Amino acid sequence: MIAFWIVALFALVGALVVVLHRNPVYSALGLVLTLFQVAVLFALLDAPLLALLQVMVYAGAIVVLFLFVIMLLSLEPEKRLAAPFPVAVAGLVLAATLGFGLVVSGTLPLRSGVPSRLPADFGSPESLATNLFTKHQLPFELTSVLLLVAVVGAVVLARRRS
Amino acid sequence: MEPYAALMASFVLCGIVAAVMVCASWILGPKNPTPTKLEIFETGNPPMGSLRGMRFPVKFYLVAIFFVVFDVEVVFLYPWALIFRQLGWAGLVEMAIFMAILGAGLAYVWQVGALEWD
Amino acid sequence: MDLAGLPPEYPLGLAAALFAIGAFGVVFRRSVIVVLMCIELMLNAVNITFVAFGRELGDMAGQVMVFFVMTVAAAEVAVGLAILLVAFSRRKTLDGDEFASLRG
Amino acid sequence: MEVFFSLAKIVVAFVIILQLTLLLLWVERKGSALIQDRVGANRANLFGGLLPFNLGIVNTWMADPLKLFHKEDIVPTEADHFLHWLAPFVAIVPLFVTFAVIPFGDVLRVGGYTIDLVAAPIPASVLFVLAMASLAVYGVVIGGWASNSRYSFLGGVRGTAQMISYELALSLSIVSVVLTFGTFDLQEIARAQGQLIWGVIPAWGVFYQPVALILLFIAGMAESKRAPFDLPEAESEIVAGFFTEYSGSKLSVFMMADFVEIGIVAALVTTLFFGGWQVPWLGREGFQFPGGFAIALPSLVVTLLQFVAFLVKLFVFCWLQILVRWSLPRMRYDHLMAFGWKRLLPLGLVNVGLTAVLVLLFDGWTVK
Repeated sequence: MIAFWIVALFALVGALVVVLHRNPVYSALGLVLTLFQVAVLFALLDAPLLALLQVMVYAGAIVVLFLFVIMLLSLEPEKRLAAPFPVAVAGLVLAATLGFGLVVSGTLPLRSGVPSRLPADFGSPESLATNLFTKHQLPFELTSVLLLVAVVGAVVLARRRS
Repeated sequence: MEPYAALMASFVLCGIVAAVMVCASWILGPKNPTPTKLEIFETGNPPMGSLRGMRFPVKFYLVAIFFVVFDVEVVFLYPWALIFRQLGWAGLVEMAIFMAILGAGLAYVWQVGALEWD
Repeated sequence: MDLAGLPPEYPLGLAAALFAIGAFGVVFRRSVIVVLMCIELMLNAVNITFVAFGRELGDMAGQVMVFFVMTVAAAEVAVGLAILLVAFSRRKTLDGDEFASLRG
Repeated sequence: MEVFFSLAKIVVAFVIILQLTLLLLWVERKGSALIQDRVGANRANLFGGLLPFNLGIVNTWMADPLKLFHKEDIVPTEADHFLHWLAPFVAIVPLFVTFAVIPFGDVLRVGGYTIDLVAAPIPASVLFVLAMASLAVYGVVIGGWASNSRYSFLGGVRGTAQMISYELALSLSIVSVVLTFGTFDLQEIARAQGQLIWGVIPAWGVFYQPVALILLFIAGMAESKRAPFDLPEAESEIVAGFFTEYSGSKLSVFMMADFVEIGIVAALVTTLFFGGWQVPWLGREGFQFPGGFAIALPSLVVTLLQFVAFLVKLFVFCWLQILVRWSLPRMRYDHLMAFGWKRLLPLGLVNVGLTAVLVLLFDGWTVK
């Protein structure tokens, strides 16, 4: 429980840094902090494999790409941080509504018929892998198409620029 | 002790030692800053202008983008490798299709010369 | 550290908060790159709910979905940043409002 | 008591890596001198020079770090101060932690307790090593950017591109090892290598995965940014790369990170391909030579032998990397990238496919 509160605290701090810091490099580092805490949370929630892959994919690859782009474009810290005032207020209201709604729906009693005890190997890497490769073959194969499109798209866009 | 608790303890220990090592000079060393010392090193010349505004060739971004895509591909390989014996030939075919599609991506990237660093 | 006792409400609450912060950032920030980061935040909030509910329902499909969300996030970032590079080289800015005239 | 053992293991793992780092510093200075026919470090001596010979070991063991720690800490005015401090910290912590999951022995039996000799026995330790290795990029990126200097920035960008390129080859080599052993657990992999092929040869990973060994070794050296892959810190081109603007203990932390990376690559090579702590034909009860000849040994002796074997193997592979560094010239950057993407990546993919087919065709071919 203490572990959860520490995780939650750092995750929220990281998220606020992402949203509020003027310097995009700090935003990216705040994102790393949050993502790392989410990984720890996964480990707490019986998903050890996802925790490690989260660090590898998000922290190790995606945010590195962000940092790379920020640094190579040598972006300045923004002078005008935010949208005009009404938009900011609208955003705040939207966020508050969303957050409130999600909290309410999240804390509603879950439907009955839930197994009260998890199987012993729940969340083990083996069970995740078995589920992925025996019950979700089609999404898995489609993923490769998605990645193919992404790589081709990136190349086409980047080459058009030069 | 739980393995994860041990890991956390390890993080804490390493973090403390690393912090002490990083700060050692600041604590132990002399503090005698002069304007020249605090300048950025450019082989003895006065630094010319700011770094900000310097631009880089597009190849660097492309490498990072390819890395993200192929890293995700490898991420799918780990669980597959773990239970490969249970999956048998079906698993091999499954992964072969996946790899073939991504292999086409690699071939395309190679073909258009996005991997060249002339 | 008895983690079995972590009730799902706590991670779900955290996910809601992260999602709200992310959504706020998408509306609030001008810089497109930060907006992309905020979208990552929101995706992560969704991932947390997947894992938390999957654990509560004893169903591994929740974790499998996180796998796919990660893939989609990676593809989205790759293409998104490539678009951003093109846009930056044309406009010399990353201000989202300036891209309003990009269509056509 | 359990907690005490756990903490003791963590400290042992940490002391191994700290001492290894300092020892490697000495080996590198003395070793490079040997290779280049110089004398090398020979100033500071124990007992005021009373010893007839001087290996200079005190230089690097104590004098070098102490001297660096007493230097002035300089942060350039134009640098981003917070990130300038953060970078060395971020560079070294994930690398230090990695050693917590490396098994350094089988089991230790003391007073009714059976202790698994790995500091943090998490189930997916191979992936943990990879995840931490992928975080090592941040030290380079942040250090290069925060200094706000051209040389640092160039070094940082080069370093990042290089590290992410070779990470793929590294991951693929580990995928084929996982295929062979069918587990993510380094300790289980090490234990599986205690079996014998045809009752004679120890079933070490190198006999199953020679290609993966080469991939891992090359990619690991590229990850640790050392010659022939030392472009991020190429002295003749960009001064010192991403740590140009660092001094004193922060500089020493960056240099230490390099040596810790050498240690991690050596530990991975040892654990995945050379049996980890395994001594050939040594089981928990003692030696069992092929042919029926056996020597019974007490459990404590066995554990000690295994621990020493692990350290010796670790050290041999560290030395091998230092040898390569001082033997080969630096690669050109385009060659470096082409080698990573056009040679190692396809080779890794082919190796994975081949391993999968072989595993299916001859299941007895692999350990399990």
